[in-house]
Amino acid sequence: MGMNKVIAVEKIDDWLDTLERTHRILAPFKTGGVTRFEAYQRGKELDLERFAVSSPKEAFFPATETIFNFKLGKENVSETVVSLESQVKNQNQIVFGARCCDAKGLATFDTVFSGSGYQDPYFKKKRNTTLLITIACHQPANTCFCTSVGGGPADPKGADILLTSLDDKYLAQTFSTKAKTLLAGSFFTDATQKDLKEAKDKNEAARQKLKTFSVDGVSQKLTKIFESEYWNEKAAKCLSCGACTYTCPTCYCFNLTDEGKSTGERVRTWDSCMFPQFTLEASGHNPRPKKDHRLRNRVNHKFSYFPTQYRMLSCVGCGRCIRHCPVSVDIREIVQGAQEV
Amino acid sequence: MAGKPIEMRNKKTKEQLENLKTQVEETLSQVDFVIGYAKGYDVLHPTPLFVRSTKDAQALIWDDFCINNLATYLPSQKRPGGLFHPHEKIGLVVKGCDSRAVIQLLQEGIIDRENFKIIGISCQGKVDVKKLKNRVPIERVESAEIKEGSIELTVDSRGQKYPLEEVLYSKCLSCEYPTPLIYDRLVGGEGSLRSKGPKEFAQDPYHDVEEFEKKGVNERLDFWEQEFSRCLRCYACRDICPFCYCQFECIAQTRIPHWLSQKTASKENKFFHMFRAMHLAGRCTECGECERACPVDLPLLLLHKKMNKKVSELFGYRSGINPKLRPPLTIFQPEEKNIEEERWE
Amino acid sequence: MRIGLFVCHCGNNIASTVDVKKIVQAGLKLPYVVFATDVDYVCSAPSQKNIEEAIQEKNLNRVVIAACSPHVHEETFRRVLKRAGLNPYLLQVANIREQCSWIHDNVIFATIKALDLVRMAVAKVSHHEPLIAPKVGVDKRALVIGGGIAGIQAALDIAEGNIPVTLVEREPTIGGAMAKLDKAFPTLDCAACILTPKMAEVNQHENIELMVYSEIEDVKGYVGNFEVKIRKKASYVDYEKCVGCGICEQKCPSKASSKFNLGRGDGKAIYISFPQAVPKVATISPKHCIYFQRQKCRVCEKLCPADAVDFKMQDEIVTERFGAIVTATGYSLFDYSQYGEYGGGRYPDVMSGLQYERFLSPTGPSKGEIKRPSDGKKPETIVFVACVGSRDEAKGRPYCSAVCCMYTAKQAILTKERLPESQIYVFYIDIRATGKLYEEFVRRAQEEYGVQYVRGRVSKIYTDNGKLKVRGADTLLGEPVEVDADLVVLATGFGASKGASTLAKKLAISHDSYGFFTESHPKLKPVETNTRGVFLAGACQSPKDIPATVAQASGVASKVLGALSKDQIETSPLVAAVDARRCIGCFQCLGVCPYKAIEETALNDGAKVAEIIPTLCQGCGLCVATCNPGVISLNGFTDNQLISEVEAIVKG
Amino acid sequence: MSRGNLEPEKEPVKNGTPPKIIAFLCNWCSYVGADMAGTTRLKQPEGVEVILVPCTGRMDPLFPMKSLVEGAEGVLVSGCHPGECHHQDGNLYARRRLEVLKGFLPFMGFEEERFSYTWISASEGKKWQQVVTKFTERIKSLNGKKD
Repeated sequence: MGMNKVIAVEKIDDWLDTLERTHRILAPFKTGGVTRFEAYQRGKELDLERFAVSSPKEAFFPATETIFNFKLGKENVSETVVSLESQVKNQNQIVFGARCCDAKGLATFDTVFSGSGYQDPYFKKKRNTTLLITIACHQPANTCFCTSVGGGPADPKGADILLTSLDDKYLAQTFSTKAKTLLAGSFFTDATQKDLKEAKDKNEAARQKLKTFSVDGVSQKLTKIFESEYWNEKAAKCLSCGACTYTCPTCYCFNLTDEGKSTGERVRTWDSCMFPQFTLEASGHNPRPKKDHRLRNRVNHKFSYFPTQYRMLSCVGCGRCIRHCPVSVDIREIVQGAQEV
Repeated sequence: MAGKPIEMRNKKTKEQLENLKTQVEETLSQVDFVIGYAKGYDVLHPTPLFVRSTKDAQALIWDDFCINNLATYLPSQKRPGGLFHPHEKIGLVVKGCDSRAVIQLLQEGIIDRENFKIIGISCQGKVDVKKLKNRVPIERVESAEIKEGSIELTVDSRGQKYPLEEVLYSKCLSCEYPTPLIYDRLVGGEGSLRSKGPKEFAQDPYHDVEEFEKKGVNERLDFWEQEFSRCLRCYACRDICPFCYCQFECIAQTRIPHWLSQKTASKENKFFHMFRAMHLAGRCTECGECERACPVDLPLLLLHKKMNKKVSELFGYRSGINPKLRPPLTIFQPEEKNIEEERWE
Repeated sequence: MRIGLFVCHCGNNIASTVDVKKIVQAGLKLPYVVFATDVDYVCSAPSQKNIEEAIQEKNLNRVVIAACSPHVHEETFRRVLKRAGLNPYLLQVANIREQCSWIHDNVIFATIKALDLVRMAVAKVSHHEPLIAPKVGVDKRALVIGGGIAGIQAALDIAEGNIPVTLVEREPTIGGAMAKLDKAFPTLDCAACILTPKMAEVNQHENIELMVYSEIEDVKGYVGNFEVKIRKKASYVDYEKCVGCGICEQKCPSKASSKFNLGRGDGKAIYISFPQAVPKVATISPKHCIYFQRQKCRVCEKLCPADAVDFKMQDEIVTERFGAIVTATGYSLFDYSQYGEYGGGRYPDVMSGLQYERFLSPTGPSKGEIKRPSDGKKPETIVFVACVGSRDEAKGRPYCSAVCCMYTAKQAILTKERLPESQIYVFYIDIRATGKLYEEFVRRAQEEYGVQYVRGRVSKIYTDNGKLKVRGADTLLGEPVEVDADLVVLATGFGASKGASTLAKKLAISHDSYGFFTESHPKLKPVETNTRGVFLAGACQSPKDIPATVAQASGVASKVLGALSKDQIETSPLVAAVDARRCIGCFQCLGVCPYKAIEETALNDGAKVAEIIPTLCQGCGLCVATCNPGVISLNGFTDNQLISEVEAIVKG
Repeated sequence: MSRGNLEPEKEPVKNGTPPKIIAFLCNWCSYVGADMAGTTRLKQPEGVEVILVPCTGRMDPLFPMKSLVEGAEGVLVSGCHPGECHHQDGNLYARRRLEVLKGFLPFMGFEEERFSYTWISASEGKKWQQVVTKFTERIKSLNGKKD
């Protein structure tokens, strides 16, 4: 059974300081007017109120990651030899201040990168050394729809520790054995039944604030309307850029390229199914040349292909794809609209 | 509060909306669809609406937040096979600043005048949602209304008020063309809006560029180093730009030629934004959509305004004003008035 | 990828400041370099043989040669690769002589730089693709522009080589400036006597088509395949019917100044330039013709026995194809009115050398009799002034016009023969008499004919009660000189012919700031231009006398015959190409191409894309830099090749 | 800036090393002018390394931009004089593009002196020596200020 502790709000910075000695901490900081997950540094403005632009997937699936460095050398004169050298640093990490939807997004990555199929060593090493301290969401945004996709503002799924704000203090509940070690130390006192009750009520109040719509039967319906004109209408205004996919907590597509000539590196970088180059084949043929094909694919992936294969939605309802879309394409409207086509 | 004089500004906006709906319905007969604005996921974020029937037209809105430069959808007519709406005739709701983009696209010959109809609409300046975002958690906004020269928002059921000149787009504060420079029909009449619009708040459009130019070279280097470290390379700035119509073949993502990798290192991000500014030299009409679209709020308009300032100093050219002029970097003069050869003696 | 590196000592030209051995050692460490050696003289025949063997033994598929400038031996090394069975364009030359060893002293830094240059070459060559030079057919026909002695000689020599020639002349008759001369130096033969037989030969030669009173309207295409539009100007006289009887000219009531006599002496609206004109036909000048000006008269039409006059004639555009083009457009005289201080244009008795030549000529205005234009009297004292509009920095004419000293001496001798008791002065700076028998000729003028040569510039010519006062200095005596002259002849220098720069634009050849066409190489390729298939002859390239002109004309004929002797010509493969799949159809490239080598074409899905005609493209790369999506690539200078050079420098 | 994999016995004199400058020269005029400076043995600093381009018209402003972003200390571009371009208009388009680039680079944090373009004909070897020497001095003075 998990531990339940309480920590005063002003103690949070000191707690992070002690954790920082043993862990690399990634938390939402405000720089240049933008709240985003960055490495902890004393004095940076921690912002737990606003939503971070992109999700904390940076911690275990960074936008740019060197797979290995290569160097073309010479054994003897006449043939060139490639020496590879890859170092994946062993680094304890803590993602502090993620929302419950972000943590739930982690499940998609676990399924894909270290599920039943191929195990991605780069992801797994970081995943096993990363702890998530999520924070319950008491003021969801008008674009949030976590409750419609099987989540909730205080759903502990994927989290090691769930903090629930109780005005001047936080309730800290652990959901994994490793998490217990983080709650040692003088910052914490035991939580009282009153604290637990208050937290439960606050979380329930937050849940009420959210409008929930049903996604039953969406997977099958999406398959049925694959050829429909519906997608042309929905994609009419889309610009086919990568803002939705690069800020999404569950998008895991990437590109592998070799950079450099005689010395260089193989590097993994984010890629987006919304870019036409994503499906451009060497022959020049592109199975998804038009943006309605691509938008249809993105929505189907989240609500049809992934659920059919892994029996879970790969959308966590964080609403980033809606907030950061330059033309406000709304995936909720597309999914609900699909059910009536 | 009956009897209270309705805000002059809102009265104008409402009249324009009614007029807009009829103009759009009339245009429907000449085009395949008309692009206007509809209500988005909240009051601050209108979204482009593709009107194909009079029923669709009812969803049209017009208010102080309709900011999208819809001209970005025009270049798609040119190429069947690849881009958005090959060979369809498009109707477009176009504000003053957007109309400069339409004219520049005509100057570049990427669109044909008879393939689209412009419904011009004179504008009183739009509210910059990012300026609101820095003041109040807009993701929980419930209502927003203009009253006596200020905007009143209710967030978490608490009222907030800000004077308009604090929250309008900076481009609106120095707007020179509140009435579109090109249109087939004009909503809201031209006469009454001949006044320069919100001129009374006017600032010199390039004051921010001049401020930045005063900084030392290392200070500027560090500034861009720091800003571009945030760039995700999602290419929203490129894909929303009316002039980046070669977005699907962009050299930011090709291997032949291989100018840069997809690594999000600050140096590579900087090179991408620098060469985009070069490609837009003498073309960008400063609509500011790239800055609005950027998820990490990079000061992109500053880049392109600097380039346009340089181009106007060198060639006295301002983009998207005169449809007959050819863009400055597609022509040359045997003797350039403002370019002296460097002296080496 | 198996790259071979050959580093040249060039005797000690390179080895003196670049440690060649160290370059070879370091070169062997570079990726994909599987063979590297140093060579004493890499361009020598034995070394070329060694390279061929190395290519075959080590089965190299890329070659880097670090030696002198590619401008010197790139072609040589391409032939080496070809002989070794390797595509000649899989080569990159690193210039470690002119741009490294010769311009540095510090051996360490020079060696470091040389290695950088080698690393750049290796990086670039690894991006080179095999290129095949496209072959094109050849239209075995030649165009000669300009019917002066240069054009006539070139046309005759080419025609002798059994190549059909079209000779286009803008005046109604061929003959050019030489036809205006009375005698030619140094032999004093009658210019007409040596020219008219050649003119007649041109007219009768079955391989030469003569197009007079015509100009070049537009030129398209490339070596072997030029398409030229020629404008046959309306002469209002049907050249087929006109027999040149001259009745029309006699009876024509109009008044006009004779263009052939350079404005000295009157002429008619309908005229035959000069008695020996070829073709001997009349032409109407609308500017002076009473019918064109006031819709009256038409006397010539009534009187013409051959019924050849036709006032309704229109300009006609003819399009013909040629394999080679020769420009022989001659020169124009410097406008001496720019010398206000010499009274040029104000005093009738001050004239240019060629105008005076017309007075000497029997077909001239005074039928060869030397008279003062002002009062018709015989002049007693005649002054020649040399270097008018030549060797004069102030007037923007610093160059020497090569022929004025000689024709001044000739005119002095001819004048003395006709007016033995006249007194002749020649004001000169230096006498340029470099041709065969030239110096002896000038010496005769001075000693035998007593022509008074005064070394010094003329500062002023003014009139004083009917007398022309010529004030100058005699720098040998070191004192001012003033001569009362009855007649002054200004030895005016050469300028480019009128309209030369417009013609240069049409032919895509360049010209210097005076309008003289630019030859490919002043010493080694004087009659070619940098545009393949376009050649030069005569004064259009620079001022020269008739012997040099005729020599160049025959030279250019051999060049043309050489070019047209092959059935197919290889054009350069270093041209640009569009990847049609990625082209977005913005056509900015089409807008900038100086050679009009880019056209709009459509893919099967209807998308309009750009397409480059490889044979029209000259490989300048302007479209490549204009194409924002980088869809056009220029063989030999692709973006990735140039980027790899940049990265080789910066990343080391 | 590493010196490639050349391992001379002793590292060359550090402060004496001339700054590395990339020079893009057009094939018809400036490259020949640079060769002529060579044939007449006009001594020049050792840091300038030439990249041949067929015409300044080929000069995409992205090349100098990429060179500076990747860390080159200076970039020079030179071609035929306006009006004498072998390909007619190449240098006239280049003049506009490079002038715009020259005005833009300082804004992005590159010292103005780091990029320059000029016109050198096939016979102006002397001028090329002068340009290269002056430009290297300018870059040296910049580096002097920096470290």
